[in-house]
Amino acid sequence: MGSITLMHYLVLGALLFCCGLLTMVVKRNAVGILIGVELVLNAANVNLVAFGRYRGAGIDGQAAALFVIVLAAAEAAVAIAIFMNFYRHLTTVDVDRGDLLRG
Amino acid sequence: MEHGNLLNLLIFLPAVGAVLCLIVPGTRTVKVVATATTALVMLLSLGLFRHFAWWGRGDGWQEAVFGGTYGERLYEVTRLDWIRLDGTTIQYFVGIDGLSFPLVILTTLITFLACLASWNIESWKVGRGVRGYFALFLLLETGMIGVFCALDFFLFYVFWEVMLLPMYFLIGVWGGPRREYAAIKFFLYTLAGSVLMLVVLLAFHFYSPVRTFDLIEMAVNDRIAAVFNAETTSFLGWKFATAMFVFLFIGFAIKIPVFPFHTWLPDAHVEAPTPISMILAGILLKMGAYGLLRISYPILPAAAEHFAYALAVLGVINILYGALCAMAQTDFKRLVAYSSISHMGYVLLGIAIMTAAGLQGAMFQVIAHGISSPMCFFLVGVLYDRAHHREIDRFGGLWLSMPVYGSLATLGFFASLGLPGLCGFIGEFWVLVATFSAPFAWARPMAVLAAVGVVLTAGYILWMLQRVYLGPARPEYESFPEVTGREVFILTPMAVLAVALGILPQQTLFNFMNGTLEQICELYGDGVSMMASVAGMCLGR
Amino acid sequence: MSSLELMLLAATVIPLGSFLLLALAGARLGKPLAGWVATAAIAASCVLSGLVVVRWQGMDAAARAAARSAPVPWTVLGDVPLEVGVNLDGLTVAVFFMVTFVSTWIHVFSIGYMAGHSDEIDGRSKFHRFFAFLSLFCFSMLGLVIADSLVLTFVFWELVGLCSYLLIGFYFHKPSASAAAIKAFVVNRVGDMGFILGLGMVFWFLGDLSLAGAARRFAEACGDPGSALRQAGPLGLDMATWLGLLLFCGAVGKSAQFPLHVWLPDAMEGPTPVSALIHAATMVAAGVYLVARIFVLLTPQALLVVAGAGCITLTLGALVAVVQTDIKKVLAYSTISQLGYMMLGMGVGAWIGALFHLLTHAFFKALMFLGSGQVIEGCHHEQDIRRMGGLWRRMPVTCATFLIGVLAIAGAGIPGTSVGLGGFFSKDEILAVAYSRVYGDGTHGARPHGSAAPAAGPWAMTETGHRSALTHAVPGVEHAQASAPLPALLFWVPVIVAYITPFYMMRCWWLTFMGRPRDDHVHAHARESALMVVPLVVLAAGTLVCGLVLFRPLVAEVAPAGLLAPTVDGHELHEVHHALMPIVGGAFVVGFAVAIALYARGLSLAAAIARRLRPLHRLLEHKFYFDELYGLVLVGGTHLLKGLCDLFDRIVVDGIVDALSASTVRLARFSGRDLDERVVDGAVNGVGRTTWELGGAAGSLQTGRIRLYILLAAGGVTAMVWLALAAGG
Amino acid sequence: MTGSNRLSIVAAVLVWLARAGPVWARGPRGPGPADWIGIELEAVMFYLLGGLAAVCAVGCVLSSRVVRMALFLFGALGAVAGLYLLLHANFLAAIQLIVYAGGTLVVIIFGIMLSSASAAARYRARPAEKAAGAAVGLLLLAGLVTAVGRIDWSEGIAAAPSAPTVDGLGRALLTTYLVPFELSSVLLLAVMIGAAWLAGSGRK
Repeated sequence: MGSITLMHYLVLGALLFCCGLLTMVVKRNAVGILIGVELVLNAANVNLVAFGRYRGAGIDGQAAALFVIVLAAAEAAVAIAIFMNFYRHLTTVDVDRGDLLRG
Repeated sequence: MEHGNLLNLLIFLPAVGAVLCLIVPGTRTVKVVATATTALVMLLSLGLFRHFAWWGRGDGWQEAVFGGTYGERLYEVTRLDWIRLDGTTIQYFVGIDGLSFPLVILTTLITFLACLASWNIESWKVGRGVRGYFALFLLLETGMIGVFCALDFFLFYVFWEVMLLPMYFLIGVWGGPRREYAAIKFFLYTLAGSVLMLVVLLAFHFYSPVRTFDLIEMAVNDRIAAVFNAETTSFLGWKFATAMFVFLFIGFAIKIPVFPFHTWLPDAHVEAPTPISMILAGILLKMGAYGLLRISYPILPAAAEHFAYALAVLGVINILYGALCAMAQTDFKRLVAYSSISHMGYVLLGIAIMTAAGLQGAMFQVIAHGISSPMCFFLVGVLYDRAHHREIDRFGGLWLSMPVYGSLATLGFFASLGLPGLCGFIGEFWVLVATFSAPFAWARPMAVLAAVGVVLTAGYILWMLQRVYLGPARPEYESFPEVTGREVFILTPMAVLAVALGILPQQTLFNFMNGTLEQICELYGDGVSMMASVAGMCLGR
Repeated sequence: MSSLELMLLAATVIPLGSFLLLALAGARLGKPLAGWVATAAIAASCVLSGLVVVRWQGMDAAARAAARSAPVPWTVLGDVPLEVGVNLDGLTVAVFFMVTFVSTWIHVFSIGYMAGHSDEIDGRSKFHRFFAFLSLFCFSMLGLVIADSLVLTFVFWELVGLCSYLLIGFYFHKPSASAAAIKAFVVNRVGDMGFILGLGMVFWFLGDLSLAGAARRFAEACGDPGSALRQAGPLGLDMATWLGLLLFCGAVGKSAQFPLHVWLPDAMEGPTPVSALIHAATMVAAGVYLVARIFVLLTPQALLVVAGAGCITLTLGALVAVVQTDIKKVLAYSTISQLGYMMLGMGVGAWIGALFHLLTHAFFKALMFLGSGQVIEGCHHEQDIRRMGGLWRRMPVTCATFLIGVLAIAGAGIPGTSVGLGGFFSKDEILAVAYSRVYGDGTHGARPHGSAAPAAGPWAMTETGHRSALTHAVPGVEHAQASAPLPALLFWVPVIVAYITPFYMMRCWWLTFMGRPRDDHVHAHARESALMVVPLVVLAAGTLVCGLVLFRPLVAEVAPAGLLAPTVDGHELHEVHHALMPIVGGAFVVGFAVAIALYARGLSLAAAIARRLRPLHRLLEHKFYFDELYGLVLVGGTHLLKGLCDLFDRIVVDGIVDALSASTVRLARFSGRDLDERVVDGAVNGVGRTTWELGGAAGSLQTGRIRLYILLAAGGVTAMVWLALAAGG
Repeated sequence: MTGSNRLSIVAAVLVWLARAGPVWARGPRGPGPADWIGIELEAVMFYLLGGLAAVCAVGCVLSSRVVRMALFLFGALGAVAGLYLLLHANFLAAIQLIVYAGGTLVVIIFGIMLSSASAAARYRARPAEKAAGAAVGLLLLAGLVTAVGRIDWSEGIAAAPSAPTVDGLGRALLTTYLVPFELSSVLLLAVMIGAAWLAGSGRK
């Protein structure tokens, strides 16, 4: 166990990111997709804060992360509202059924 | 050149209204907002009269309207630097003169009436949003007023495109069964014209010794004229002026529309909802003629003279071909659409012969058709709202069951037919007489052929009237409700104007625009001197 | 404006007010009242114009000239100002009075007639609509009479046509009525097409569209040998002739001259008072009135054409009238024939005679049409004279007044004296002038017009000016023609027709009123209506006295002076009239006698003759097959053309667009080289189709599934990451 | 629901840590066992928390029931909050827990419960999709890790420790980031209204 460097955090961020992405791709449940998005955002946050810590950006990284959290919360609220609507219209949470926009 | 902000208000107020339409709650509120916006714009546009009418100018009226040379008497001018390119500046340059003033008034009026005509949008059974419709509708008005006010070529082009897109959606989303086909056809035709116009826009800019997009300056600057009209200036192997004129002409011909480029119009009209047809026929078609008179003819007079014959031939073809096609239609709206093609032929013919009388006739026809054709389309729409079909042969005897409607329809269609005392007459008559006396040897046969159109027009309109309004009453239409107050309210201004224009052409129109038209005629230079010599020879002086 | 002009103007505008009132509130006024409003309006006009006539008679030439004021500007055509004003002269005054007077009584008649005829449609009363149209017609007609510029004339000319259209098609629930209305309007439009082109020529060559100005410039231009008007035009006629001929086209349409006469008989589909007012008395005379107004713009060749058209028309009309059995059709064809006489009169230079005939004809033809209306109304819409007969018992007043009309049209009078009815003077005057033009010494052309020639007014041109203009302008052939005798046919054909006219009129009268009733049903119900009898009596009285007493001097004084064709007047009239007496004086007696002999014993004798002359009879019965010919060639041709245009539009124009697009797509798949060529060719829809198809291909990716989108985006990012890594070494 | 218990314990620990501040960051920093221990502890904590986050994230991917996914997410979020503590961002850590665990996650749970009829239903992606997703995800991960690995990150190691960041963050939000801060408040308002309208608009 050497000392922890920025790289560790970045790798962890990448892992979280990929997991979030995969969650979005393989889940047919709308909530699953939302969860994936949250994961992706968290991955980004980890990177932001880590960069702030290790690259002397000081408080900026944290501030950015803070905004991301705020946006994520907002996004979650809207997404759940959309999801409720979706469910009400199609009585399912299967996003594959929501293909009205197909070309 | 008098500065003012009224035009900016007219151009952007509808855009503000469009945004409002998107955010206010309730469909009824949306309608109220849209109607109030168009009404406000119309009332504001009446303020433009103070520059042109004798009561606004007092003693200076004569000079204000008829004096000066082209581009000297501009009103409500706003001139701001917009985009800086190297060597030149694209300007936000708007203003009106006698050429655009009647068209702006026409635009605001017809838009207002069309907006009122949209109030029954729920009954169109298209199942699409009210909000988007009115927002696009107001955006369209911004584009249209902008086109008529813009004096910078680039700005003109921008507004031209701004107008195109809402129209595409209004036809394509709120239209009839074949709306996608019609909308795509409209869009591609017009886009093709736009592309050619863009080529001209760039060519003008790069060939001009003075880097400018200013339409007035391009017309009056001798250095520019010398380069543009020189034999040696060539564009991809063609003579520059010739190539530019042809490109521009195709762009505008699509809009007018001129014979080989006309097939989008019937389709677009048939599929478009009634108010959009009103705007399409009443205003959009006029942009082609306006563009010719604002851009092609002042800037490229020599090429215009070179092509006068071709244009006149196309005009005559339009007149006869449109009339004959109209006669063959069984769809009421298609018939009116083809009659528009026929009537716009007079406009093209009047412009092509390059005389003051011809221009007067053409512009009068533009405005007169801008009043009579929306009226006709609305009359068709009134019928369609009740019968839900437009087959001419399935109607009959409607004057019996709907006497008020029948009377208004008779008035409208006779105005379109060109009955003296109504607006359609002056334009046709002026163009025919002017063509007959034009300084070209081929003008006489053209006039004779065009005069045949007078008979054909009477033929198809009366035949249509007979099949739809006259004849024995049919039981299925017995119960048709008479026109409603709203419909009468929409028809009345057009009916009154149709009569007023026919009886007092000078006071209602010629007083405002003849000055500018004469200035444009002066720009023709060679053409005018030739005409003077021929006329002098004819009169034995 | 002088008070006289104001009075005429007011008299013109009053019916317009009545029209507006009836159009807006007619339904509320109700049945008899709406009619009385219109009648009151036209009666007021009549009173006003009567006052004008009285005052006019009391003025001397200088006062008359002073009463005419300058026109006011209306608008500008090019740089030619168009002005409007009242064309105040004797002709205007006379025709104006005639129109208002006849109209007033026809209005009165209509109230009675339409009471039973306007409610047929659907239970909705169109009574007020009828009178609204009638008022509009009066306005237009009066406007046409007082118009002092060619453009204004044309405006009212068309409005009159519109009213005619509306009134012919009044019973528009009947397909035949609306078809007749269209026919009338379109045929008139054909003539108007020429009229418009004529106006174009006036604008081009003369640069002045007022009647007076055009006449002045015409004289000037003809005086200039280098003038463009003197250039040869198509068909070997010079431009000046073409100018006149094109203007004359309008008159051909409106006055139902050959070859545009086909609309008038069909126009009888309208209510009978309309036939009386519009299609007999006033509107159809407008063509003759126009020719009178543009007389100074007509060259000798043009006048020859006018005379020829008139001659053909009068023959045609009379011949067809002989075999007609519909009482209104007989009258219609007799109208055509009489209009032919007027045109002939104009053509041979009997300017006064023609207008005189116009005025007298208006009275007696209106009278006869109203009489026929009375008969039709009384006999329950029976119009076939073969089913009438013996009606004099039931309708004595109608019978008597109708007879007066018949006598007048036949030109009855006591030869050798000045005792006679309208046609006796007017028709014979036309024949007299024709005679003198054919067999005269040719000096008439140079003869000054005599005492009646006025020095004032727009029509006054110095005699030398005009004559020198012609001699200079028309050297050689034309000058010779101007004074050369006219073809003898132009005299003999009308003379022969003058024998036919009394025949068919007497035939009509006899079959209707005399003999034994041939249809008991019709006869039993026949009755006269009091309201409708009054106008008959008044118009009969007018026919008896007014023609000669009032109108001829009024007209005569404005006759264009120094015409190349002589105008026989005053003293000279009697001379030639007497000379012609052996030829035409007894025509009416002969015609009447033959008709009575033929029809005294009913229809059998005539039927026998008709069987014997079957081909001729059929030819006449089918009106020389004009309708069939026009229907086949013109209407059919237009329909064919229209169909071709439509097919062209659908198949060729749209087809090219669509085909280009289709082939673009096909070739685009096929080969890039072809694609290039086609795109350069530039098919609008081709581009569109290609775009569409590309979009369609891309659209298959557009599954609407959000997960797939995410996967694709992620895949794209992955690819980019690896690309960046590869690029970075 | 063992997962949830475990996670809640971790969360409690983290909250305590956040309140107390990182132990290894207290006091003057100098060479000595404490530093070593601190560094060691940091590494231990990182691997612990990072591993937890990674495990939870992978659990999110693999679990097929949405309720479990939500709990895994909760775990991941908590672990990330711990990482924030490691990174001296204690305020952020608290916010992470409060906003996510207290807000977002509750919202998600509500969403799951409101669509309860089908919440239990398992919609399985097709194997091909899974394979494609896995391929893309792994490739991307590999790419990212390779990219990260290319660079020597050791240079700027461990910037000077700072005081608890709440103060600085607050100042920054009201000075440097004032505009975004205000904008985000507007955004939140709009989202509040919009979400309420969206959620309600389906009911007529």
